[in-house]
Amino acid sequence: MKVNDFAFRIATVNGTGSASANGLLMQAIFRMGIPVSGKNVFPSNIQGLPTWYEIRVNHHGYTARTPEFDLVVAMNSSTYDRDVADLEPGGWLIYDSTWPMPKALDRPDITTLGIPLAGMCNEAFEGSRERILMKNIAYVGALAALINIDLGIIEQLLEEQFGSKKRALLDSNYRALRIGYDYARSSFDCPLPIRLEKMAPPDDWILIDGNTAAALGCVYAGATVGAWYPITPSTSLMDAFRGFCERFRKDPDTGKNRFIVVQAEDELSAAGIVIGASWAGARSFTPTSGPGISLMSEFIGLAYYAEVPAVFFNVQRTGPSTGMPTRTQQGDLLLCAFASHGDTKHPLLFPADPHEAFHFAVDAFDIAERFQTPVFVLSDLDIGMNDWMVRRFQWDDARQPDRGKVLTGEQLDEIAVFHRYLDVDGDHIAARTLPGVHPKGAYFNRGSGHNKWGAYTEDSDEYIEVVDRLKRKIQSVADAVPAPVVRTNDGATIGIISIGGCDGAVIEAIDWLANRGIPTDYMRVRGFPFPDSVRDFIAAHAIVYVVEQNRDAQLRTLLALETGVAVNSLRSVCRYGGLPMSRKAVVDGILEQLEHPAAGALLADNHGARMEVPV
Amino acid sequence: MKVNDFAFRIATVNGTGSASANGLLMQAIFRMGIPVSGKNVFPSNIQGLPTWYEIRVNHHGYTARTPEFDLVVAMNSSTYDRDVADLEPGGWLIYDSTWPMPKALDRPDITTLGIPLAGMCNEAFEGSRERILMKNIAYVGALAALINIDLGIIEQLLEEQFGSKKRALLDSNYRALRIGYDYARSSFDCPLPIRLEKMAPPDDWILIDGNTAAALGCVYAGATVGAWYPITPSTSLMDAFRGFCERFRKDPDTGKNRFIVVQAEDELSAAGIVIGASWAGARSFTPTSGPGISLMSEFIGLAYYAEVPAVFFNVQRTGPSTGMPTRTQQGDLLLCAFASHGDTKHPLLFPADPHEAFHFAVDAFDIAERFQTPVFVLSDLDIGMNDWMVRRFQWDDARQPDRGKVLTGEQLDEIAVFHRYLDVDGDHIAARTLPGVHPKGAYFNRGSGHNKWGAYTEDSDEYIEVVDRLKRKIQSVADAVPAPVVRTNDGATIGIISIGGCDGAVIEAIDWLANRGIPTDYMRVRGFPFPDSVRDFIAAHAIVYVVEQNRDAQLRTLLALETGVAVNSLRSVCRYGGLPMSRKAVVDGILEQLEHPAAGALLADNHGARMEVPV
Amino acid sequence: MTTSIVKPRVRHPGLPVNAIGLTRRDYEGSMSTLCAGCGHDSITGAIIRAFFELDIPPHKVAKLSGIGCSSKTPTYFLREAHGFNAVHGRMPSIGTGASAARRDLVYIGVSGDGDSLSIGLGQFCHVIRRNVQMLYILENNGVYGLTKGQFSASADIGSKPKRGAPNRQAPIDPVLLALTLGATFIARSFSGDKEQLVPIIKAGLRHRGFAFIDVISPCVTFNDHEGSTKSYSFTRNHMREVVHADFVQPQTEISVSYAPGDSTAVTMHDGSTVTLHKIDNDYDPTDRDAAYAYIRARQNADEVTTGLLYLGKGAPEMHDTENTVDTPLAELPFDQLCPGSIALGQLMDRYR
Amino acid sequence: MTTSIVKPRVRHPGLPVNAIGLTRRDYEGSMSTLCAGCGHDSITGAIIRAFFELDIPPHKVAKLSGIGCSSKTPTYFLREAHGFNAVHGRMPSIGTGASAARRDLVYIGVSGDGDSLSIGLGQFCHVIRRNVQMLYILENNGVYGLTKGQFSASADIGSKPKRGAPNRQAPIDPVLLALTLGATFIARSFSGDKEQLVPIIKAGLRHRGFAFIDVISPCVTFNDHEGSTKSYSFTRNHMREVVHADFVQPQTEISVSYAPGDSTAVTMHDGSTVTLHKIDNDYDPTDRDAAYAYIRARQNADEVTTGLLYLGKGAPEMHDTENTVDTPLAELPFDQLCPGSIALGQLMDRYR
Ligand SMILES: Cc1ncc(C[n+]2csc(CCOP(=O)(O)OP(=O)(O)O)c2C)c(N)n1
Ligand SMILES: Cc1ncc(C[n+]2csc(CCOP(=O)(O)OP(=O)(O)O)c2C)c(N)n1
Ligand code: SF4
Ligand code: SF4
Ligand SMILES: [Mg+2]
Ligand SMILES: [Mg+2]
Repeated sequence: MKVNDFAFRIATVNGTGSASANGLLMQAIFRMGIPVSGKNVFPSNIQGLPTWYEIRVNHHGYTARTPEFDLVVAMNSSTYDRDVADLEPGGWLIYDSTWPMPKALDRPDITTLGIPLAGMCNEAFEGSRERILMKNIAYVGALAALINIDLGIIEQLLEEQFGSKKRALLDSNYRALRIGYDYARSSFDCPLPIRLEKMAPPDDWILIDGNTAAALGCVYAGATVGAWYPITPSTSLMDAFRGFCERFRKDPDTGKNRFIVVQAEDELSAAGIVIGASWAGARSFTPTSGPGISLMSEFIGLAYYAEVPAVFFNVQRTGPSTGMPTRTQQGDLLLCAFASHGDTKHPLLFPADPHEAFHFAVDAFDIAERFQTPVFVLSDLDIGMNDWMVRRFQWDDARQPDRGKVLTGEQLDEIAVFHRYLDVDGDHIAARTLPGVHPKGAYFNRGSGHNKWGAYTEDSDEYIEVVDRLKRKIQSVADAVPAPVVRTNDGATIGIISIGGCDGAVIEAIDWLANRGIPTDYMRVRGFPFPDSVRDFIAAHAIVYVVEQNRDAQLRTLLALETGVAVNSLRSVCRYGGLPMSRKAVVDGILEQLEHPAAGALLADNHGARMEVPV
Repeated sequence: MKVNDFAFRIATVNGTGSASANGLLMQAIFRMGIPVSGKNVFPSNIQGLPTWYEIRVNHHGYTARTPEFDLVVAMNSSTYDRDVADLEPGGWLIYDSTWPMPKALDRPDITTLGIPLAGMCNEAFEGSRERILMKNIAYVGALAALINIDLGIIEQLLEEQFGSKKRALLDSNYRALRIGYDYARSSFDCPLPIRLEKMAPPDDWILIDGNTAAALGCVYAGATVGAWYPITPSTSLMDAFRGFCERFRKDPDTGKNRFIVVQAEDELSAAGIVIGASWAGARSFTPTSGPGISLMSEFIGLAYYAEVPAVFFNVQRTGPSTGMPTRTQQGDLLLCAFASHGDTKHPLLFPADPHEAFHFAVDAFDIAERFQTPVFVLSDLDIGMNDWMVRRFQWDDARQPDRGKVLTGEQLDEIAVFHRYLDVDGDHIAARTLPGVHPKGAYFNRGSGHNKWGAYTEDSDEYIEVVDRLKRKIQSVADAVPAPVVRTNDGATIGIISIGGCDGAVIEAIDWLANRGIPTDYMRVRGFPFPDSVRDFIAAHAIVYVVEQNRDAQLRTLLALETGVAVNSLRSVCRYGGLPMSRKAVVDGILEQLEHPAAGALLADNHGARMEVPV
Repeated sequence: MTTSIVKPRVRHPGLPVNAIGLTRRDYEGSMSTLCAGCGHDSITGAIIRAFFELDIPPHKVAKLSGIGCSSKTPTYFLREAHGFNAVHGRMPSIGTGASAARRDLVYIGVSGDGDSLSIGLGQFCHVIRRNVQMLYILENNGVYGLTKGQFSASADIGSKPKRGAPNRQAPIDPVLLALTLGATFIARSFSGDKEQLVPIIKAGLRHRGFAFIDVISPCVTFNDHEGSTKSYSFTRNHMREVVHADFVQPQTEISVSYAPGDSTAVTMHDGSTVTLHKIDNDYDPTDRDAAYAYIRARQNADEVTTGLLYLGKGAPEMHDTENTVDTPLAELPFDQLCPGSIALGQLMDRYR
Repeated sequence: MTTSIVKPRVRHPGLPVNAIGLTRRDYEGSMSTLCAGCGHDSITGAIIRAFFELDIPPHKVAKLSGIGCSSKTPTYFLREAHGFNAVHGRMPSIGTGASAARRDLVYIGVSGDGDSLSIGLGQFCHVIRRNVQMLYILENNGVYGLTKGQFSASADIGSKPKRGAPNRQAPIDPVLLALTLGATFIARSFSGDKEQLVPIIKAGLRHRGFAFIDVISPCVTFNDHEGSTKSYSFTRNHMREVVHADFVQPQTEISVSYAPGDSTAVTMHDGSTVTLHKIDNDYDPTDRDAAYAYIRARQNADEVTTGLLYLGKGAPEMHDTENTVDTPLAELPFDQLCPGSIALGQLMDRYR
């Protein structure tokens, strides 16, 4: 029996309303206090193509994606084959038995449960639209019975969603829920051996996606100017920002906005708007994805060389070019680190989940303004668009934004003359001024050659003097980015370095390996340029694996360049098919390269959604 | 006495016609059979700012730029100070003595020669325009007397330039030449100890700039579609291409063009035009510089992933952003190697001079079409815009273009069905088809996810299968790019790796060091990805220096990533002030890091334009 | 999974064939993956019919598009034609390059209002200016469909989104833009009016130089609601056809005939004829400035003027301007391109 | 060497001072590095005079430009104003962002025909559509000056280059474009006519919303020769002023007065007045479509229509559309921006 430790997948057609039904399932399980994760695997299309929703529950809190499932709800005939294939031996398959069971679905080693969802809903409801929608709620009801989800909680959630305003809709939902629930109860012996049981209510946990979290971070950082051009999977970040601002940023007296969101005509323009606004003194940002960063490259170089703060959220998607816009990857590390022509280098932040997405968003503005340079928050589709169970965000009311060196009118009054690029304090950072403040503050911001006085130059020495300072300045950011997180295991000689959304899968892999006698240490880097502790971690381990989600081991490349170790001395585990990293992938990647007597046996044993931890 | 071994600089104001006078000097010396180089150091401006022209002669053929000069012609009062400063002790300074000599010019350890150029020309000529122009020819005449340039050759060149059509102009030039010449002869004892003496006529040498050479390469490669957006220092490449095509690409019967040059509205469009034309089967290219590549980034990723050939000439200039557009640098190596978001990698070619610019231009098209991928020819302002003395270009009439795998109508007739991305031959390269040829050849070219059949996909395995092949394909280019050039010295334990336009300075440095008991081996890489011989060279040397013209040691980075050696195990010599590399810079950079008893003494001795080689 | 579902290609003996022996089916592509009812699918249908009726060999056509729901449609027609799905907003440059290389093909570009009027506006204007030989269809729904319904630059002032405030920014009207930039074939139509659309597409394919058709194409999922000015109902109620085009193949007799004064017959460069039948007699589809003024006036009266709105004297297309040879550049033999060693030798002498 | 030569700032007691006690000198910048005789320098002079006469504190101004000879000019005026030299063609987005952050400043953008009509065309059109509060001056010489004289998109058909074939592509006329895109302040002038230019610049600086001035500004080095349609002589001979603008400060009495019918006085949002004196009585500078038709007609007669060509009712500028607070966003105190810990706690409850 598997209690609170299994995974299931729901296969539907996109644009049929299954998304909200699946969200309902997720949230209900979450309210039961059970650690849960949901991965939405959807097409780059609006209606009619296959889409999947994968839910994993694990009482220990291991909620990384698993590639195998104990139960599948197969609502989409066009994907029957692969849906059946991904089912674990002994698993359960639920299909719509309104029609006779198709050959594709029969597999000897699984249990197939037919539920006439369409049939029952066609009887119970009027109109094709409602019938289609309610079919989704009906399978939610069936699942409630089969895996023992608290029906009361689901009804409570529907109540909260539709409230009294949409009474009729609420009733339909209740009925559909019951239809599925009752049919399952009466036809199968519920609950199945894979089932849920309430756990302690998780008061300090929330369920939220990374784009919403990052948007909230922008609000708390005091960002007032948002510019963007829509692109999957970053779009919901700006939607959320606008939403929060409507709530928190209205002038109580006039009802006017204390923010502005400009939908630019393209990404080049969005970058220009952010740079223009930051230059003028507002905290400004743009959410985008890979193609957007490519288009912003020229402007990024300007911000780097003219030293204008700017915050870019790159919610990464799969592949070069248009690639697979609705799949996840960590493929823009190199691009963002060295974006634009000439010698450049940019600070990067790597959140691992929505919780960090919130906090790093806030940090990004401080770093960008303190160091007067573009900063990239590298999120991805998995973090940005999927709901994650994370701790509540905290805010310290004492926290003030670090605006960096910005001379006030008073300060300008006192100094004899202002020079934009003069390193007065010897910390590689020159003070800047804002337009409209003081006649003495005036300078000409330019991407063409300039000397430390801020004047145009074509002189070698004057040019070198400025770019050498820039190099030192960016290097000094290493101590300002979030420090790496380290987890050690006694007797570990193997080190693992990873990044961002791989975290859950790596932690699970580490524990899995530890339980089997292979202890490893783990460092998750959270910012670039890397602090010295990264070099030390590498030096301290005989074998170091770098786990990441791209083809060319881009994190490994950055590690080798920054720490000076030979790139080949770091072993690489890369997964880049567009789906979130799994424990299986990490363990496979490690064992395949490991000289260890048990490696082979363990490899064979590494599968399944379960994750027992010996007590 | 220095015969055929010295350097001099002419300081003028831009837009006053000095450029042609300086070119005249260069060409005259070249015709005397003396190895010579000229570096034009001009402002990003059209008229009125300081500009310099530096000429170096060396009978051994060492013609890299030198930072110090034996003689200076100071025609621009606004730069008197630095012009005097850069003069070697014991050197000669020529100034316009129409006005009393300014304080700025007097320096005890040099000889100052005043020539009333303006005065004499105002007397001899009418109208300010002609007077200004002739002043330049007058100093050419004076120099002819002072350093012993063959007057006949100069007159011959003027004759060739103006011919009989512009008789009047020719006469003025003759007269101006004489004015300067006679004045110098009568006032100083000519020639000076630094002087020229005819050498054997260099029949197989020519004087040409790299942009012209690359343009000619495009013509010989059979390129028919050129698209561009003007940008310094690449502009003259397309001007030259058009010029050659007017000459070689006219249909004799109709007078119509066998080429098309599209002046695009920007670089994004230029890239699109090149990709569209290449996709349709024409050899197509675009010349640009750093900012252009940044803007083309998104399109480059499309060409990489959809496997469309495309040739990009990046005539590099100084700095991130607009930087110093009229200065040289090798700062776009990383950008071009990994341009665009996601996992990408692109072949690069590194010509060292106009001769290679011609041949590599031709090779670039073969590589782009054979491997169906974007290829970058990384030239720079120094190679592209300055006149270089190089061997005549050769063409083998047996050479046919390598169009790669392009299925003909006949081939398509025979095969059952065509799949765009199927690796039939196992060489990682799939055959392509051209539009308009055959119904069976049709496929949909896209930057979105596609499988080996050429169909749209969002499936992990199908996606991975294609990008894994791409990775192998680009790696296999290593054996197709021009092989590195190696020069060895007996007993050398030090290796030097360099690139492109650094060549002359490095060779001179190597000989200079060898003459002083420090033998070194030298490898010049000419293409990326690097062949194995590069790794071997590094492995074979206890100490390896990497000499390049950018701040962040970008070549060293690529070497470390490709060969797997630790980046810090390679010593770096970087110069990035925007002026061409000099022997002095290379030697300084090496000695400063060299553990060698004589290092200090040699460092002190390393200056001057001269380069004696003990016989 | 591969989402471009390939249709089985079965020859139905019953189906009518055109002059080159192909059936309408032969002009289809893979199954559409757009939303049921999307205007774009109707336009695809019109395109298929136009090519079929013009007897154009599919493989002599190049289909181009950018990114967006609209830009997906080239996969849904002309299975046997090469297609190029460019990056977002950059299809015009791909078309320019392809046409530069192979002037012998028939080029059709399909784009959306976001693709052409936002990120791609610069390229759209310049491909008009360059007068590249192609038919350019803008499937205009006032929103970014593929990114789920944000307003595009063609959204009208006051048009309501599904949620949130009405648009307050002035729309960019591609027809007025094309008139201002000197295009010589400019039309506006509606995805819901095949009778109007098909002949215009045929005429556009036969036009010498750049031909532009702005087709109002409602987005049923994000912009077909009450209050939207790009919905089916709004367009039906506010569109006003001023000229109806009839397209007649070279061979065929001009059958249709109207009362003189009401109609003008224009002969295209391939000998075919477009008969412009005026529904509003005040309208002169051959006078650029009059057309502009008329359209603006109707706009101020909340009307959407449709039809083949302007047909001008053929300005030189790109290859005329550039004086290129008639043979497609991509087909010139190498020996006509490479000057050879002797010429090189002579050239080298000039650099001494 | 530093090539922006700083002029010595000496107060000449004799020099006239304006209402805020500054002399004309205080509105100058560093010495120009443009070619002697370049039209752009005259425009710089006109800008200096306009700001001086409007008594605008230089440090309350933001100067923006792209890349090009024209785009260098902001260094030559208003030494005490912040300047932003953007990348090529992208000044409009910088202006949009700056204005979004600080609506209290006076924005002046200077660009060239290459910067605005080639690489920057998309941004140019969209800053008009967004109606960002700024004065945008396009210094139009028909060529790319800084890259040595290639034709730009504003080159007229038949205009001859110094070498090579005449241009054959239709020009992009920024004035017609602005009219089509809904700009509310549109003018054309000539660098050689300060009397016309200065009042237009003043009016533009006082206009609410986006103000556009296309200034023909000959490039003496690459496009001032016989046969060029952007030369001094051609412009002088073919320009035709249709409306002359007089600008009057709020305080001052409207001194000038014309025979009724010939002139209209328009009050700007700051209370100042622009008197539009019609030189051609048929011209109505307040009727967008009439203006368009008139300009086109004159164009067909080879004439360049100049003056304050269109002055429309103020459409909502970006901040009106977006309903932003009056205080510049960049000046809002943090406590008005950060909701704080309690609000966060309440918000977190909604994600359970
Ligand atoms: C560089 C880039 N930016 C953004 C996107 C995301 N994107 C895809 S389609 C689209 C807009 C499509 O709108 P439209 O052209 O009107 O086509 P429709 O879907 O409405 O038919 C956007 C913004 C992208 N693919 N590439
Ligand atoms: C991305 C980019 N491409 C090209 C250039 C080169 N460039 C500099 S100025 C210019 C054109 C300037 O023309 P215009 O805007 O008309 O200004 P003008 O010099 O004529 O006043 C070009 C193409 C550049 N600086 N950046
Ligand atoms: S979203 Fe709109 S535009 Fe896209 S397919 Fe659906 S209906 Fe058509
Ligand atoms: S090149 Fe032309 S535009 Fe540039 S400064 Fe000289 S005259 Fe002016
Ligand atoms: Mg659209
Ligand atoms: Mg210009």
